[in-house]
Amino acid sequence: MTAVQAHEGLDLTAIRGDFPILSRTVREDRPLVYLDSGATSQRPRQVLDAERRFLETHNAAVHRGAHQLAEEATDDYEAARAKIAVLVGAEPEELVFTKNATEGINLVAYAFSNSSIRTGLGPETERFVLGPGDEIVVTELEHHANLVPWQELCRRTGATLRWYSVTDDGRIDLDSLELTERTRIVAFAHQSNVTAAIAPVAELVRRARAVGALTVLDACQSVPHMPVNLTELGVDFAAFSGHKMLGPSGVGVLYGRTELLEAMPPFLTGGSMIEMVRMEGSTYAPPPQRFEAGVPMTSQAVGLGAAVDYLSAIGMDRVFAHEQELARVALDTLAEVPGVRIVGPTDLTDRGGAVAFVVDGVHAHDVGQVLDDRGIAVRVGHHCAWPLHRRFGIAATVRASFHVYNTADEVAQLAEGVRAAKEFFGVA
Amino acid sequence: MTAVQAHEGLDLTAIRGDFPILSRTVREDRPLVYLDSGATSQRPRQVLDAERRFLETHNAAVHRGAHQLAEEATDDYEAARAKIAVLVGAEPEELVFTKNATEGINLVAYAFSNSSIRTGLGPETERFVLGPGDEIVVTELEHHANLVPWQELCRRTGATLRWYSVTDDGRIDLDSLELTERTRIVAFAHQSNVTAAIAPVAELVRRARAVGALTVLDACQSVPHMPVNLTELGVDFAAFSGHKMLGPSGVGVLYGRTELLEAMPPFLTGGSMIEMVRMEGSTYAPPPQRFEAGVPMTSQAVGLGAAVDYLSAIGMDRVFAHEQELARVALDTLAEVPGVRIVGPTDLTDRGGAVAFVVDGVHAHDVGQVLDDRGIAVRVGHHCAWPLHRRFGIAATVRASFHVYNTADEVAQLAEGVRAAKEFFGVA
Amino acid sequence: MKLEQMYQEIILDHYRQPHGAGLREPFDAETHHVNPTCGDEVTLRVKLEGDEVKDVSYESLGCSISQASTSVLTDLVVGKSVQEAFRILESFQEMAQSRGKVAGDEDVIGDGVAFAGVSKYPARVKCALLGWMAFKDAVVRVKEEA
Amino acid sequence: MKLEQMYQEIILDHYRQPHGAGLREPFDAETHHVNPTCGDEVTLRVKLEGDEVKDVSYESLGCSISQASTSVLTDLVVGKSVQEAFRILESFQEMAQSRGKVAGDEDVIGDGVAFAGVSKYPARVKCALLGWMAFKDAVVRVKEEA
Ligand SMILES: Cc1ncc(COP(=O)(O)O)c(C=O)c1O
Ligand SMILES: Cc1ncc(COP(=O)(O)O)c(C=O)c1O
Repeated sequence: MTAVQAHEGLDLTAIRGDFPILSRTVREDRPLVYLDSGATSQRPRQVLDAERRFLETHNAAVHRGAHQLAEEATDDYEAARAKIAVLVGAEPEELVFTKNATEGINLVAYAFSNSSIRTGLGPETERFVLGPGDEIVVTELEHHANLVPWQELCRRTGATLRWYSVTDDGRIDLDSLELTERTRIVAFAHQSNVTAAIAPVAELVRRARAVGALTVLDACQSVPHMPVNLTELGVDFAAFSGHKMLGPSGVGVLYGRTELLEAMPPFLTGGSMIEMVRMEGSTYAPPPQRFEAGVPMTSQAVGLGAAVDYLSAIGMDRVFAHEQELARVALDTLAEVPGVRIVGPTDLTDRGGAVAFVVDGVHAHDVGQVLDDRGIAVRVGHHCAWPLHRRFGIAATVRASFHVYNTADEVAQLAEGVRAAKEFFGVA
Repeated sequence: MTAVQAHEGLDLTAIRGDFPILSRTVREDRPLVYLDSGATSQRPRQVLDAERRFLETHNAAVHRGAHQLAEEATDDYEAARAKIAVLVGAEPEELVFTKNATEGINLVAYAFSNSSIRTGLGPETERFVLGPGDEIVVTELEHHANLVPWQELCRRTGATLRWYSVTDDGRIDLDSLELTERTRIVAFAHQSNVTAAIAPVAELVRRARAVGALTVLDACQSVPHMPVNLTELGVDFAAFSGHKMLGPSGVGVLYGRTELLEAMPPFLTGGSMIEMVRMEGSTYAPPPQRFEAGVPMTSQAVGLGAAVDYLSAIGMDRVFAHEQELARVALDTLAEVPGVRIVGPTDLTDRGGAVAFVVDGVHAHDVGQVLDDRGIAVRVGHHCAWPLHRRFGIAATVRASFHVYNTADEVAQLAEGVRAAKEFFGVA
Repeated sequence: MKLEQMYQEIILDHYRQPHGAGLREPFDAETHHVNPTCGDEVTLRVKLEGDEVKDVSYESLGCSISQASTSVLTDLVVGKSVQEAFRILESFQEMAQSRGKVAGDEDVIGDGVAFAGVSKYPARVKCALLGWMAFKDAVVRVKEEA
Repeated sequence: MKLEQMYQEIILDHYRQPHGAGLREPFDAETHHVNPTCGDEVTLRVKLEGDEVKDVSYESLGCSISQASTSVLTDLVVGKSVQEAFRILESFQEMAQSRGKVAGDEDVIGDGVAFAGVSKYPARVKCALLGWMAFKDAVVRVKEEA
């Protein structure tokens, strides 16, 4: 499969050869330098092939049919779940396939609001009831996907949203908030998609448990980039997306501890999630099926399984080391450009591989345009973390983010591009 | 692209050549006879290629990035929406991409329950408020996807579920229910996934409008199989899935009249659906973006666009004619097998191409097993329409369902297989 | 042709002439299980006497596999201790879920070994287990109530 | 290199020295528009006198394109009738959304033609229109209140 070197570094020639898109050019013959994997990653041939093979030989509706194709498709779909479970240190039945991480977080939020309307529900759902006086805690650095669903949950239940604020180097400020006995949920990003700061998960879980709150981990920027064992972390829920981890779009995963998933009422309802349906009312299947209504993203789950194989063959510890090295190059080279300010930690302690920055006198959009003109794809804007940007008094940053296929040389081009942008806009 | 014959029939050799899976064998060298397209259809090379081409050249996060790939990906994604809009006679902005039809129907149901909790909502959402005394009307032949979400909506709001019952030949019995001034929603399948009866949409819409109720059309079994113009039908909402129309899994479409989508509060919340986010609260983008939270099923939308191209090149009227012809063959040949009873209309008037039946003395599961042993893939069970089966006093039926790639010869094998099943189980 | 491997004669015999069918009094617990994919149902009653399974009676709506396996169940567990019955159940379940890998021990599960072929068809495993799970559930309920 | 096509000298001039910047009194309506993808914002005030656009004043936080285009806006619409201003707006918008297909009529949109290159970059079109949409919205509000 993936060729990796015997010793430390990755065999980037072999890896890059697996990603067809990386050999294209943009903007009149510039080789593509793709530094936007934090938004979405690219896919290796192995993932594309696995999906195609599935579609050309086994495709059928899963968990429904009794013919051979249906058996094979169901086996492949469940095998993918099992592979992902191994990657994140969970049991397969603790993983629900969703369309993306956003759906996963919303699923948890709706479990609470659906439970808060008591008609027709069993006592096992009582632990999810929220009302005025209850508190949901997030942080100021959250992606909108781990903020807006909680705002809306508060609207629907009367609970209050509170948040940890952010330190000057872009970390969660643990001193900024005390949880209370009324804190019911603590939701936070494992790694910020802007500052790349890695959260002190153990401490946050400890505090949440001390007051009996449930934890929701936004693992969108951790599972794709570092070894993660959800059981060891001790969180109650976690969500991540396939498209950020070399897998297909249209598939994500929600992790929930079995005991919780078993107690939760359904979210999306329809086929395949039922136990018994009458016109007068229905009962529901056990998890994870209870939360997978309708024909699911079958080939996409299979593709995600192949992405897990690909990453595992490299080793998540080596993926992390590689990205930290790229972050180091980015931080070092950008440090030499006057007027560049990093938003986030400038050393590598508890830090992943995305680097966000502003350039004095040149707006992020304009920096991005100059980089794009040189073939370098970065993201500019608030990266769906608007409150974090407000916290730093800025509208937009430039963010470079990486994956296994990026080289130190590509990253070094970033600083050159920033210099060119400054020159172009006459900011010496 | 697709080769079709100059005159009436489809060029099945050319069409079948487009579907790689159809040339495989099952159960020790039996050629695959795939008669389960009602559950999920197979995909032509053109769709697989379109998706792969997108992933190998343009893949990026849509509606977020400012670099060239992001522009191209956004263009492809929106071009797919525009193609689908042409197919179903709608405006692009009236179409929301969902993961499947089930999500689409749930989205509408949650728009009502979210509106029914009034805190923090504008007056435009008032038309979606439901409470005790209000009625939601469905039919007894609905797929669980168009039944359970309404049961749950009733649970959440206190509204009452009522339903049209079903005639002996498997059609909606229009005389079985009178709508009232309290009827707020009328939800029904365009074509039953079991009986294949086509609903009298115009009459149902007329009655709903007369009492001021909104209509929700489950178009899962119509859009893939016949010409459908949603604007002409006059329904308020409609939902269908990509995987049943030669497109990818993991993508579906919700249609909603602009005026309604504009007034609806969000369902899933997170990135890309916001206008402005502060810790204290957020405002939302106009539709369809408001309902597409998170990174969407990008390549799948592109694949669905290619499926629309494929179907349009054949012509939906010819697709329908072909499937009706296959239904005729199935009905004629099964009629000659003693003890076979069709569940659904036995003539072709207002009827699509699925044929469900029971065999006296042999359980559907056992019939299916014998068919599977001969390479014929059908679906057995209640096909997610359990109340319909109860209505006929049966637990399970055998269902054969078709698409453009099926031949009359394949369909004729069905009756032979049923004879073999009767013989095997000693039911002469 | 694999069909005969799956539908062994013993299965067809039990299917045509199910043992112990019908719902009988007296009973200690009644359960109702369904197979959500195909709608098959079984209503099953258990009568214990001390630790002995005194009677298992049932009414079922289902395919040959589910009917025959419930019939085999009654043959195997009636007259046995609860402990012994559960040992048989575990053995049968292990075989049924083994994807054809476990042949089943005839000394323990008797006619149950005929279902080894079924275990190769994952969609039918639930059929084979329908009555057994209803039985397990019923016994658990009796014990819980005691 | 396409960069110079997009960032024409005129644009950079307006960006470095925006015309009409700052929020002024008196005004009839104030609007606040944001670009949801990048967080850019503009607060814009309109003062009408009869049917004449008497003043447009604004405060904006944004990239060179959005700043320059708002600056060009004030040059073009202040002193014009509302009808004329809207005709200019439509013409500018048509060009901006044309994906490089409409060059823009210099007689109508003056310095606005410099933004023809921007129209080839769909992600930047919203930047070019930010101030214009805020202006449109503000005028509509004045009219509605009247
Ligand atoms: C009539 C009907 N409605 C709804 C659905 C649900 O579609 P999906 O499972 O793709 O959401 C189906 C197919 O399963 C169907 O046939
Ligand atoms: C930290 C974080 N959380 C949540 C998300 C949302 O993921 P998705 O859009 O795939 O649902 C993202 C990425 O967009 C992210 O970076």
